[in-house]
Order: sequence, then structure tokens, then C-alpha cells
Amino acid sequence: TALVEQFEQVLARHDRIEPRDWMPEKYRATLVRQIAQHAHSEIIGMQPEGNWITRAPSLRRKAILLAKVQDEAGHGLYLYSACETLGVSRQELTEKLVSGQQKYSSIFNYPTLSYADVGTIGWLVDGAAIANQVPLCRTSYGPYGRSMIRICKEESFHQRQGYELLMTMMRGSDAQRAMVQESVDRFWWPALMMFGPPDDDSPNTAQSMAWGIKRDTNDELRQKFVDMSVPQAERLGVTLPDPDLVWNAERGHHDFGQPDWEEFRAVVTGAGPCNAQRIAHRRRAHEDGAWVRDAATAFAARSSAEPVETREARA
Amino acid sequence: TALVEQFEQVLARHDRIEPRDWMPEKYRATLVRQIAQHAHSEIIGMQPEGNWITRAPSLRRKAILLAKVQDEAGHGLYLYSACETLGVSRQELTEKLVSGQQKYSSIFNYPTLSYADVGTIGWLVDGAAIANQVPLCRTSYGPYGRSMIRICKEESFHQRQGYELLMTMMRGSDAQRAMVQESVDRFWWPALMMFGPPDDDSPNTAQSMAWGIKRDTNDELRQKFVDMSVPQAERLGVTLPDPDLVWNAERGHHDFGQPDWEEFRAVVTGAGPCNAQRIAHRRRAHEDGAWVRDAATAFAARSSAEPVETREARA
Amino acid sequence: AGALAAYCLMLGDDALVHSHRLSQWASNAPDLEEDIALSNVALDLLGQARLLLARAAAADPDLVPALPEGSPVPPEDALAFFRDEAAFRNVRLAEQENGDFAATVVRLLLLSSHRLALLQRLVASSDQVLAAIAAKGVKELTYHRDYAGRWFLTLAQGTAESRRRLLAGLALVWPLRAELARTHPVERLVAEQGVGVDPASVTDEVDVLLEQVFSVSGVERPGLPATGTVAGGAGREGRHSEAMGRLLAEMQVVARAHPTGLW
Amino acid sequence: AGALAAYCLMLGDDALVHSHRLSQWASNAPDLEEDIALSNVALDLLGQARLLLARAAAADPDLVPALPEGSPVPPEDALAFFRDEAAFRNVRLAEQENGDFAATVVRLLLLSSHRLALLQRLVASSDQVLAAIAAKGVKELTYHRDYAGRWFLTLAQGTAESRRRLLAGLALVWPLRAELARTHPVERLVAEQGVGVDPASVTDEVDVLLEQVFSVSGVERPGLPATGTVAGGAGREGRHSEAMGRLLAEMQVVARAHPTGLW
Repeated sequence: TALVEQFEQVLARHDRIEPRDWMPEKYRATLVRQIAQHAHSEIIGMQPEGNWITRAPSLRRKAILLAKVQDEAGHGLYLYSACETLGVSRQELTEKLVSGQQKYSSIFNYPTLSYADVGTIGWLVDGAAIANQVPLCRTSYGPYGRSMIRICKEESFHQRQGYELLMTMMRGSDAQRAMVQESVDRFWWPALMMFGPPDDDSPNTAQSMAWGIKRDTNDELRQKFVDMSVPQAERLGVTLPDPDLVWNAERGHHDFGQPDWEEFRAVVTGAGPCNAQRIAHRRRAHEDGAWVRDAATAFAARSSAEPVETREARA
Repeated sequence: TALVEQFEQVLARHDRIEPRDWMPEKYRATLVRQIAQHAHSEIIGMQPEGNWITRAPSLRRKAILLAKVQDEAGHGLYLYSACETLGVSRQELTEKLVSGQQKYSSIFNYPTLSYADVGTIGWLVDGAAIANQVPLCRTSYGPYGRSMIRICKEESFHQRQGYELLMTMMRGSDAQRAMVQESVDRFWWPALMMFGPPDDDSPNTAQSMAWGIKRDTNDELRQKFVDMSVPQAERLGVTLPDPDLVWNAERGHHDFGQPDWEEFRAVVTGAGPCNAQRIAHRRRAHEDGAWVRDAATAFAARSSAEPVETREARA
Repeated sequence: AGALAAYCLMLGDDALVHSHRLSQWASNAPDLEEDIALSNVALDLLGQARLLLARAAAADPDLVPALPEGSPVPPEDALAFFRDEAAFRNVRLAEQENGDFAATVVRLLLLSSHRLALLQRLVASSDQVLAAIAAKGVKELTYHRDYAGRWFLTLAQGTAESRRRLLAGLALVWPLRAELARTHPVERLVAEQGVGVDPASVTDEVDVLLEQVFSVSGVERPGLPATGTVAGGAGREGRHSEAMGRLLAEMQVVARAHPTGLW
Repeated sequence: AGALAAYCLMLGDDALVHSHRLSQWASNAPDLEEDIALSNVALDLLGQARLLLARAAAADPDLVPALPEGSPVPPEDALAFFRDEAAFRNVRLAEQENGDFAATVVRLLLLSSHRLALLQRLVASSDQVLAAIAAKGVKELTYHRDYAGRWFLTLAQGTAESRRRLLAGLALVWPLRAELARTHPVERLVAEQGVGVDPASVTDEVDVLLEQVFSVSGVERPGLPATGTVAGGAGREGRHSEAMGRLLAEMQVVARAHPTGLW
């Protein structure tokens, strides 16, 4: 049909699809799933870092961390809004999150066990997220692409802050250096898992690339991330916990070992160290807040129903 | 009447009134009020000390403190049981406590701000409680008197433990000695208030003494407590925060200053530093536990309703 | 200088401790918008606390706790993380556990109305640094107070449940308000010097404002008595409530584990 | 001696940390009887922890954290209050926040059934001290398990609400159970030496018991997967859950503020 053709043409010239444009149902559904998952990741991602706000060891770091967690809430907001342009409400998506019907990035199912984790999450986790997300700035769906531009900018700021925290700690005491190394040891492999399963085990990649929702394969992105991280680790003075990690001059890339894909599957299907905790936290906050949201709705309804004079007289 | 005469005779020969005996309604009401207030004091008294269980600085002290708070729960149990012999249930009394209709010892409306307070409460607060309570072992109502015998025995054990903690801390670091002194400074005056207002301002004393519910006046007990505490403070090496405290050779007692009776009245009427907190804590615990008590009741009813064979087969 | 420093600690600790409580809402608020708004308020207060603690340390370096030789901990952090409970000068209202959103809103309304009134006068402080901190803070506090006022009204007029919770929160928080108006000798002194403000001098003005919020919301001003003092003192004398010890245990744990740490 | 000490730490930390959680019920339990009972269990476990930490320190003094010269802190306290999180060897199940009474009961049932089975075998340990600690503990644990089992049945069969909460508590707690059966190299070693017990060797026996409790209560055994590990490790390797840091911050705060304190 003409609609399909028009849609294909927009994609072909790498232009954007906008909310009012016609789009195939599967494209819409895939987008909703992906954007929602991304939004949920921002919201759940507030927990592991939020865990350290009250214990931040300097006021400057406390301000940085609090602002970062706040930014994540902001990212969640944009992304839920992008989803709303596709006709799905934040409320619906939240229900799907807390009932376990929709996923979020598995990395957040690992606990944060020291203040160094705040830095490592900035460096490696935000780093991996950026590698995943920068191509999405050119994604075919307009509102998503534009959200991603803003988010990526803030994420690189966060990444630099995380790296700077680790750098500072490495110039501190022996205990702090050990803390950084221990943290990197815990997060390196989960960070590699963030790019998803190997390409030969990633059934949706081809379709997503054809639709311009995704622009690189998992393995391509993972390689890029490793190549980027190795010199950063050297500058930091930490060892990456992979004995197979070595520069391959022929390929012009680093060779590296495979993450434990068994663990990845377990965490994705709910059996990570913190899955239950993260969802329970989100559900509790959501349920505890229900009466406040109800009050706001009731108040708004009443205020708009009342004649303007009354409202003015009252205020 | 004959009943009244018999009652008076029992009192006259310092014998006990028992639950099945006739007693004047006002005697019963006064007893219920007094025993309930005492029971509530044990229960509310768990909070200021319980505040430090999780932070006790040695495992030995943790065990001592936990056992002490447990004893207070036990004392509450006996005393509520004594009240039940007068026809009032624990449930009724608890409702009266959390709704503010019945009082508890005002001393527990002061906060515990350091671990030394655990010792000071043992030494001064339990000390004052014992001075108040030892005469009650001879009180005219049997179940109350017998509870008091057991309670006083445990209380003097607690007092010795508290004093021993302070003694130990005084042999420790300068910071610990300062902590003990600061704690005694805070608790000395509230401890003196525990004997109630001065005799000329204590309207119920005369009737309670006539009934043998009370055996000494407030001022007599307060004097005894001061005389007892002064040498203990010396041995400990702390200063009692009263510039008027001095030995009066003529009286054979210590002269001492008056507590701030204004503050006393404020705390008794709800405006102490922790009144709202203590009641809110108790109410929350009581309400949070309602579903458990309901479950136990429902289960007991079901179990006793079922034929014995079924129960046995099931177990 | 001693009085100025002590006064800055009072203002700084109020901000630091209240900020700590508000920051505990992060990832726990009723909605994303409130999560962001409460973090904003917490960040503003944290920023004020940093400036005020730094000013206190500059005015009287003896206030700053001693740290191991060569420790790189800056004065603001030495004050925040290495003082003991009795050296904190915040009012007890700031340190109370959050309770529900209603209790948090009421506390924010009371603290921000009072602080805004103070900062509005502190703009004219003879201490230039304090005046500058106040000037920046006035804008922030105006937002905090308006935010709290809007939610006070919304909860009062929203649903029966929200009104019930608002009144319960008010009953819980109100008795601690009196401490804000209790003039400490240090406050009297700095007020006389034109450096600070006597908190008692702003209570009428704050009362008028609260009266407006209450009346628009259809809520009666509570008749509850003030929370009592301890041995004649309260937060400004370093005599806090039981909540404070736990708050500090958490806030200071990492910093204290690394007294020579660089962060 | 190193393995014996490490093993005693595992058993001791399980008891210490679980005791800490149970002690938080003091003045918070649903009724006075439960307040007393939970304190009793906490006290029993605390007693076991003290003996086990003392045994660990005696078997390998190098385990005990160094304290300032002349510090009077005894080894059991040095271990409890001056070790960092990563040096604690308890399973993560022991450190979880209490949740409601149902979750506490389920956790107590799982931990006490397992520990009772271990102690029953440890009575025959070739280490006389450990054998004596176990002999004392068997009586205590029998009571703990029966107490938890009685409440499990009561909540399951009580009201709809209590059943709902019991099942929710079970779902929360169950996935952490698997860690109890995960044999650590130290446990394997001490089992081979006749000093300790391989925890995997008692799971069948514990399963049978739990099956009975579930079946009497009309509750199905959850089909939930085990909580995952972190970098291949869990509590026995010192890799805990996020709850542990806060627990220790509170538990250790006073002791650490006074490293030369006498208590």
C-alpha cells in the first residue's frame, strides 16, 4: 500500500517517523517495548546508586550523586513521554514493570557494595549504555531519537564524573585503591553483558536494524566498548578481570573472553542477585504513593470544575 | 456493712486482699489505674533502652541489654495479668495507652542519646523505680504485691548491671567518662521527678496510704533516693548536677534542690521531648501486629472447633 | 568570629540534615515529578550547607574537628562527617524521620517558611559572605515554600485519605516548630551585631503566611503544645532526638572509615 | 586451624547477623509474648555467636582485626565490630531486612531448620569446643525451629490476610535459601577433617522437615529460582546484599567511635 511505501521511504532516506505518521503495528510494538524497557532501566537504575546518597563520603560527591540519580528520574520521564506518543500511558507501563511483564537492563540486578561502585557504574555501566545509545540518537522514531540526544549528552557527563571519582580514589589511600579494583572486578563482566547476547544468539537484531531502531549489532558494540575501556583502565591503574584480554594487531581490536552467558540468562529471567529486591522496591514506592497521586487527581478535577471566581476568592 | 468491715480488717492487719474478696469500687479503680500505669511504664520503657540494642558496643553488653528489655516485656506481662484479676483485659488497657487515656512513667519521655544512658537508666531510673516499688511488695492487693516481689528482684539486678556499666566506662577513655557525666547531667533531675510532685501538691497520696496501696510519701522516698545516690555518685566519680546538694548533719540527710516542676507538669501532660514519639511507636507496633493476633485467634478457634482426630492426623 | 561561626553552623546544619532526610525520597517518591522536585530541594539545601559550613570553618578554624596529619579532607567535610552528634546545631524538626509524603510536606512547609524569612533578612547581613549565601538562598527557598504550600493545599483538599494523612502529619510535626523560634544566645548576639537574625523576630511574619495556607486549605492551626527540651536544651545546644544518632551513623560511616581518604 | 577458624566465622556470623535482625523486633512485635520469644531466639543466637567468634579467634589469632596498642577490646568484639563487610561470612538470608512478622517467621524457619541439622552433626565434631557449642545449640535451635513452625502453620491457617502475607514472605525469602546448601571450599575441607559439616549433606533431611511443615500448613513449596551470586560469590565469600552495609553501619558505630573503649 501507499502507507507502507511511504514508511519504507522515510526509513530509506534515514529520516524520522513522527507520532502522527502511519507505522506498521509491529514497528510500533517493538518501539514501545524498547523505549519502555529503556525508561524502566532509568527508573530501576536509580536504586543501586541511590543506595549510597545518604552515605556519600564528601558533600561534593553527595551533590554529584544526588543530581545524577535525579537525572535518571528525568530520563525516565522523557522516555515515558516518548512512549505516550505511541499511545501507551506511564501508568500502564509502570504496572507492567512492577508485575514483571516488562524488563529493564539486567545490570541493575547487581548490588552496589561500596562507594567505588558509584564510580564504576558511571565509568563502565554508563559507558556501555552510551555505546548502546549513541546510535539510537539516529533512530528512526523521532521522539525517541530526540530523547536519546538529550540523554546521551547527560550520560557522557555522568560517565566522566564516574571516571573522575575513580581517578580521585586511586590517588587516595591503599584501601581506596583496593576498593576501586574490587568494584571493577565485580562490574566488568556484567557491563559486557549489557550489549546483549552474541549476535548468533540474538534473533531480533536483524529486524530492528532493518527498521532503523537499532544501528549496530551486539558484538560490534561490545568490541567497541572493550577497545575503549582498555586504555581507560590502564590510565586508572586497574586490572580488568579477563585473562584473555589482549591486543590483536591483525584485527586492530582487542581479543577478549566471553561473559558467563549462563549467568546472563539467569539474571534476565529473574534469578539475579537483586531482581526481587529491585521490583519489590519499585512496587512499594508505587503503592505507597497511590494515595498522593489520587489526591492530586481529585484536587485537579475539583479545581477545574469550580468557577474561576470561587477559586480566586479562596486563593 | 460486714463486707466493708472485713475489708478494713484485712488492711488493718497488713494482710492481702485477693481477687475473689470484696473490695470498694474506688479501691479497685485506683488499683487498676496504678497497676496499668505501672504495666504501661514497663512497655514504654522498652523503647528508650531498646534504641541501643542494635548499637551496643560489645557483644556482652548487647546480651545484657537485650535481656533487660526482654525482662521489661515480662514485667509488663505480669502486671497486665494482675490487672486482669481485677476484670480489665490487656487489650482494653493497651487501647487506653495508645489513645493517651492512661499514663506511664514520665521518665520515658526523655530520649536516650548515648550508650551511657543505658547505664544511667539502670542506675538512676531503675534505682528510683525500686525505691518506689519496694514498699509496694507489701501492698494490700495480693496479685500486685506478688508481682512486685518478682519485679523488684529483677530490677535490682538491672540496677547493678547499669551501675557496673557506668563503673566500667569510667575506667575507660576520657571520652567515655565525659559521656557518663553528660548522661548523669541529663537524667538526674528527671529521676528525682519520678517520685511525683512534692507532698503538699500530691492530692491522692493520703487515700492511697490509707488503703495500703502506697506506703511512703513522695518526699520521703525522694529523700531516701538522694541519700542513697550521693555516695554511689562519689564512688563512680561523677558530679550530680545540683549546686544545693549538701549533707545536713542535723537532719542526718542530704539537702538538695527542687526539680523544675514546671517541666514535670509539661511532660506529664504530653509536652515532653518524646511523648508523641513513644505513643506513636507503641501504636504503630500494636496496629502492625493486629493481623498476627487476629490470625492466632482465628487459628485457635478453628483448632479447638475441629475434632481431635483431625488435628492429630494433621499434625 | 566565634559567634558568626556558631551561627553559620546552625544554619548550615539545618540545611544539611533536612537535605539528608529529603534525599531519602530519591527513588521512593509518589511520582517521578515529586522524586525530581524533592531531590531539587535537597540539592539546594545541600548547596547552602556547603557554603555555610565553609564559612563557619573560615570564621573559626577551631571548630573544625582534627583529622590525622596530612588528611586531605576539606573543612566542609570535616564538619559534616567528623563532628559528633552533640556538636550538631540543627533543630530537631530537621532530623525527624520522613514519615509519609504528607509529614514530609508539612515539615518542608514549616522549615522553608521560617528559613525564607530568615534569609530575606540575612541578605542585609554585615557579613558579606553570609549576605551572598542568603541572596542565592532566597530564590531557592521561595520555590521550596511554594512547592510545600501547593502540596499542603492539594492534600488538604484532595481525598478524604489525603486530608486524614495531612492532619496526622501536621499533628506529628507541629509540636517541633516552636524550637525554630527559640532564640539561642548565639543568635541573640549575631542579631545585635547585625550579622544574623533573631529567629523570634520572624515568627509573626511566618505565622501570617502559615495562617493563609491553613485557611485556603481549610485546616485549623493545631493547638498542640511544643515538644519539650532536654536538660533545658534542644537541637541548637546539641541535644537532639533519638533519630539523630541513626542518621549520623549512616551519613558518616564511609567518610569515617577512611579518615585520610580522597574523594 | 585456618579452616576451623574460617568455619567458625561462618557459623558465628550467621548467628550474629540473624540475631541482630531478630533483636530489632524488641518493642515492635505483634504481642508481648512474641516480643519475649523473638528476644529469646536473638539471645540464644547471640550467645552462640560469641562462643563461635571466640573459638575462631583462638584457632587463628590472625583473623582478629588489629586495634590500637593497648586497646582492651576482646577478640569476640574485635571480630564483631571491627571487621569490614567483605570479611563477614554469613549467608545473605541472615542479613535481609525483617519485613513483616510473616517474613521473619519464614526466615527463622529456613535458617533454624538448617542450623539445627548442622549442629546435630557438629555434636560429633573432632573439635571439642565446637562439639560443646553444638550440643548447647541443639536444644536452642530445636525451640527456634518449633516456634517458627508453629507460627508458619498458624499464619497459613489463620485468616486470609495472614495466609496472603505468609505466602508473600515465603516468596521473598525462599530464593535466598539455596545459598545455605552451597558448599564453600572451607566447609568441604572441615567436613573432610571431621571438624565440620558439609551443608549440602543436610539439605535432604531439612527438605523432608520443610515438606512436613508445608503440607500440614497446606502451602506449596515455592518453585522460585535461587538468588544469583555476585562475581561467582555470595555471603560466604563476603559478597553480601545491599542490606548488609546499613546493618553494619548501625551495629558498629559506637564501638568504632571508641576503639580504645572499655565497656
